[in-house]
Amino acid sequence: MLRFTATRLVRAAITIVMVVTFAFVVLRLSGDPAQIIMGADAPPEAVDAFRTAWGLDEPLWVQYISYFGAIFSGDLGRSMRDGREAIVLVLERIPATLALTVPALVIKLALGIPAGILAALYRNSALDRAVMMFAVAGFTIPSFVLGLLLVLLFAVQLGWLPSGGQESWRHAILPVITLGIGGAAALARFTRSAMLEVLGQPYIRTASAKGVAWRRVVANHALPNAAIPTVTIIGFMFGSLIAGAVVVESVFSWPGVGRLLVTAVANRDLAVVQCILLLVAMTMITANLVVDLLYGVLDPRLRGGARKAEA
Amino acid sequence: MTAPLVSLRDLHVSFDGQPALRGIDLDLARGEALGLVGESGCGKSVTWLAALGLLPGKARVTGSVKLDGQELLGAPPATLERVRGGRVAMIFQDPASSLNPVHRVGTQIMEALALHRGITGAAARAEARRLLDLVGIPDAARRIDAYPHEFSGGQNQRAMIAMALAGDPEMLVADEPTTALDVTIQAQILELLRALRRERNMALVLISHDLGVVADSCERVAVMYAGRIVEEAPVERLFDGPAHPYAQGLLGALPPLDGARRRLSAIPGGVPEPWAMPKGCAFAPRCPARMGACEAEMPSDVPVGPAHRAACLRVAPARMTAMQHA
Amino acid sequence: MPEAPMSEVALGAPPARKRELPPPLVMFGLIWIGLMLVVALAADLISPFAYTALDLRNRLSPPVFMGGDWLHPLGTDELGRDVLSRLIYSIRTSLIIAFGATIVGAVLGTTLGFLAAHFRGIVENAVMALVDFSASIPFLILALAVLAFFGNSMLLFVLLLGLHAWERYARIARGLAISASAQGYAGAVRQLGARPLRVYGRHILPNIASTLIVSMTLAFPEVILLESGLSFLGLGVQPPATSLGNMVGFGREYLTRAPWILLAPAVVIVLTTLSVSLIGDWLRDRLDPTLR
Amino acid sequence: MSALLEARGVSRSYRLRRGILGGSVEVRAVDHVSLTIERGRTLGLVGESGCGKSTTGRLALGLERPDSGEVRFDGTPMPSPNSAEWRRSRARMQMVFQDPLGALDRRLPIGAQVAEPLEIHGLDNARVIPLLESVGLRRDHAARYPHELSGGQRQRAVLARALATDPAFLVCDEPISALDVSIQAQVMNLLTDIQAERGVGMLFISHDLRAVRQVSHRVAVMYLGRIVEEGEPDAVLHRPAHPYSRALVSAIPQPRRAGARFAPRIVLQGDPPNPADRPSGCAFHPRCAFATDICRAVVPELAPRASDGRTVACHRADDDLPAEAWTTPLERVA
Repeated sequence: MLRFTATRLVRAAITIVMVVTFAFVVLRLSGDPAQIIMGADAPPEAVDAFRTAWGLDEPLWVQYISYFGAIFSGDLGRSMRDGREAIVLVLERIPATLALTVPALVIKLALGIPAGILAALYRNSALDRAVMMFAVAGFTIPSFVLGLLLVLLFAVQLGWLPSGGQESWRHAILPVITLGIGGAAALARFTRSAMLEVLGQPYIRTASAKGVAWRRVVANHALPNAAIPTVTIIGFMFGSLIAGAVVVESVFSWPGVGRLLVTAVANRDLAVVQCILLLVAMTMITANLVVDLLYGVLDPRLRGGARKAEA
Repeated sequence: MTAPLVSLRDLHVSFDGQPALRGIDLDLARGEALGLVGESGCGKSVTWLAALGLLPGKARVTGSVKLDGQELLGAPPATLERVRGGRVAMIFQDPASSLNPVHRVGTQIMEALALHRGITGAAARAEARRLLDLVGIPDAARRIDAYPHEFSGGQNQRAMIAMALAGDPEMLVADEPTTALDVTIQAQILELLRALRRERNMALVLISHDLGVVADSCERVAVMYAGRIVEEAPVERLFDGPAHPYAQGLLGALPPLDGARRRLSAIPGGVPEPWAMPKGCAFAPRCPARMGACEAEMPSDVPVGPAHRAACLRVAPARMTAMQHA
Repeated sequence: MPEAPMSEVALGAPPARKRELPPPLVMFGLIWIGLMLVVALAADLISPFAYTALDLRNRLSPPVFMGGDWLHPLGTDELGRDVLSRLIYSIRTSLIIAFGATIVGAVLGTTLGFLAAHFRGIVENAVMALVDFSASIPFLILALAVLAFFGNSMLLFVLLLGLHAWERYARIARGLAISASAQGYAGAVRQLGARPLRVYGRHILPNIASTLIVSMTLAFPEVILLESGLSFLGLGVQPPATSLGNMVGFGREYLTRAPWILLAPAVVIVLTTLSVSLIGDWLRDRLDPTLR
Repeated sequence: MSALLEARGVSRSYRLRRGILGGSVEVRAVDHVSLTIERGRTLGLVGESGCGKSTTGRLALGLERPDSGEVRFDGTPMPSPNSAEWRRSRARMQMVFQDPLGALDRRLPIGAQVAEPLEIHGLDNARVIPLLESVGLRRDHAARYPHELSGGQRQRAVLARALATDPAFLVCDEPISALDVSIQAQVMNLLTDIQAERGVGMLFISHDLRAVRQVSHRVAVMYLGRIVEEGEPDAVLHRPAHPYSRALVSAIPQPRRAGARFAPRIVLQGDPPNPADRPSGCAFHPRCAFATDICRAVVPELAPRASDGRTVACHRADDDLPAEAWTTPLERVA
């Protein structure tokens, strides 16, 4: 288990380095960072001063090293819009985003997993077809269309709920539903196929052959195995808690990280974009790491360390 | 003759309208070892999966399967669950994937103990350990907590056997139990099955494509071809005087271990596909002794000698006269 | 010398899979996609107006089924531009981008996958590290970052969307090529003395083509959704060019007064992605049951 | 005249990595193997899974390079894999695989695949039909696809492709183990026919001693990467010299006829050890009933033994070893 954990940690670290390198390369490729960060109409002396101050006149590898240093000390630059620290700007927005994504995640899990399991168990039944239709619809209707349709129905036509903004919990209902439905559909589809795969395995037949009742075969033999691949997609959903609502936040004018990102991209506010990119990547890498470790718990084959039987 | 432990009558199975079994009649006495031989797709595994109700839902099964006089086909699930693992246990070809990878080997054995013998807790653990020890797992006390992937192929098959023994069954169906294993490991497993059977007076059905394996461990053999039993005989009789041309062909195709090397008498062609089943004898197209009548109707079983029957139009009369002279 | 003549019972073909029509939903999908392709190809011919043409007297006029007239069957937008004409050109733009990006992704991924499979070692590790990297950032965020750093152009946009799902093709191509070389037909051909180009071009590629095509049909709707999502956010296709997501994004301002501006492209997006996924699922079941 | 194929002291190791951090373990797949294959003759190579017999086959064919030792084909050293010279040399040596369906391209008709080696080596591809007929396929099979043929027919097609360039050497890696019994006999007969007709030298790799006896002129037994015994098939089968060969022969399942007395069956204890963790001295010693201190310490060399000149790698080759010394799990069960 120790070696397994260590291997996963190293892999995560390598990916983090790659993400940071990516940000560095893209930032350098996209033009003169001093010019970009200072703005196009900054006086040349100021740009030069900035360059010296930030070490941009040093050789590239020195810059690369110091870039790492800066990032790991939390210095992610300042927003060119209002000059505040990018990291602070981003952190401020996180609670608002979580207020949408966490309840949505609950909906996804509570709806998607049981639906997928039941569809697999009652394969080709009316229930299965209904779940699959729901899954296909959830996949093919983009969130902005779904969101706008919900607005049209519940806000414009019926007038039950507000169409946007963040004043009360009622404002969160439509965006949470929009996010939850799509994810639940994807999860249902995935759970169903994982379950079908497991139900076709020889050990399921073995369990039946030793007289285990079907309900118990499902609960005790099929579900623990089907959980293993399903954890991946759930992990991805956790990893998307911060950045999974970009489009929906825009649809509902919800002041979260996603909307900040969209505005920053539109304004080419690079420090903010870079900050969000790194933050999201870290979250996702952490989630992947947790998934990997969970694999180790769920799947004894991955724990390693155990030796093959000796003669 | 006492009533058989299991008797199959006119067992038919089809998948999506294509026949897999085309009328199987077979009896098994208590404590008897029966070998079921045939090439892939002949229905030898399907027979027993069907008998225990383990085929997927799309399979259509008709006929009769009686265990001690009790009909199993169409029996309620609760009845079948008591029979499976309790009276009839089954082990499979690929031991590594037949054990659940996320549960410890001991736990999987204890599950069967709880179901069929009502033993739980520490007693179950002790019994599981005893069973693992019995099937020859070294250091059973420690290995009881191992996972299947920590066992070798041979050890996994031993664990499967221990699990099968947990319900103290009257009969064990072993479906190609050694096919995935190496020769020396195969010898170990066959030896173990033989010893266990002797000790417990347990009936054994050994399904195999390998005549040698069956000959080695069984008293009686049934040879299957294209969903039917074409010949059934005591082992020595089959090896000394196979009646059906297919059985003759199979024996002739087996390279000898001693004596002069001879050209093998290979059976030409291949097994007919389920969708292109000949109208008459399924073996007729490959048969060196076929005649017109073979292609017209399906031959029925003809007694060839004591406990020896074959489904062939050609050989029956000749063998019978030979018998009378003998 | 050989054995007695081979069996006269020819194996024959398996019961000829009845040449049945695809199920009705898939038929619908095929017809819809066919229609979309015709519309995209013949946009210049069938479009009643130029998509930028203003008709200031008929601003926000409703479509016929909401009381409008036949001059603008699907109504007009806030500048009096004909929604039908804009829809037709949007379909063209969105399809070009989606096709272009899907092909870019498939070619890139397959090539990298083959390189990894052929050279193994460092090349393979590098490719797999890139795959890991792709999996660690949600693609939408990555795309947004790139657009922020590099600005936007049509070519960049297509290439960028092409990066979506490249790792899927890379994984498939690498995995199948390795297994074909280790035990299977590719290894057999290699030891006949064939050069790599022959092994990959004549044997491996045709063999994995169906798997790749299925993956492409499954990725295609995702690309459409990404394109329309980014355009909806105003970060994809830039005016005066128009795309489906773009129309939804601009139409959103008139959600209460003129919902038709938004509904027409939304319906097209949903039906198109739906059709391609139905076709993709169907193809997968028929061609390659190994994919999930 | 030199032998057709000669391998001298060939070894091949793989590095097995244990994760990114874990060190790598060296697995000796083939350890100091020497073998000779004469023109028109067959050497049978027997052993259990993981004993290195397939790797030996790949080394003999030049598909892999040995870490040490040398393989000579027709007196000249084997060119290094994937070089132009290596590709040219493929015309003279070919391989037959275990799984014929996997070895054929399912998207090309049989005829095109049999023609492929001819195209690669710039030969006349009018030979395709006679080739098919020479392996017992019909002319019209050329237009069929692999999935339209039966298992036996597919293996015939693989053989036709292998024979297309008229090679002098054929490696058959478990060519019958995936086939049904009745088909196995067809393929074995075909192999002997081909050899009689074309004088091909063969390396026949199998775990099945019966099959090896049927087709081979000599047989070598492998255990954990080393050849432990070599000789005439009947000599090895009827009077195996190495304890492992004895166990292997004894494990062949066969009818126990009333009257006939067979030597008591030897049932080996335990599993073959992991190649990554090979025992010291003679690799077989943990499972051997006759192991002594020297067996645990010193690797026995393959050499002719004093009594009858049989080639065997065992410290106790010249001792009289009673079969009763083997214990079986039976005694533990009883």
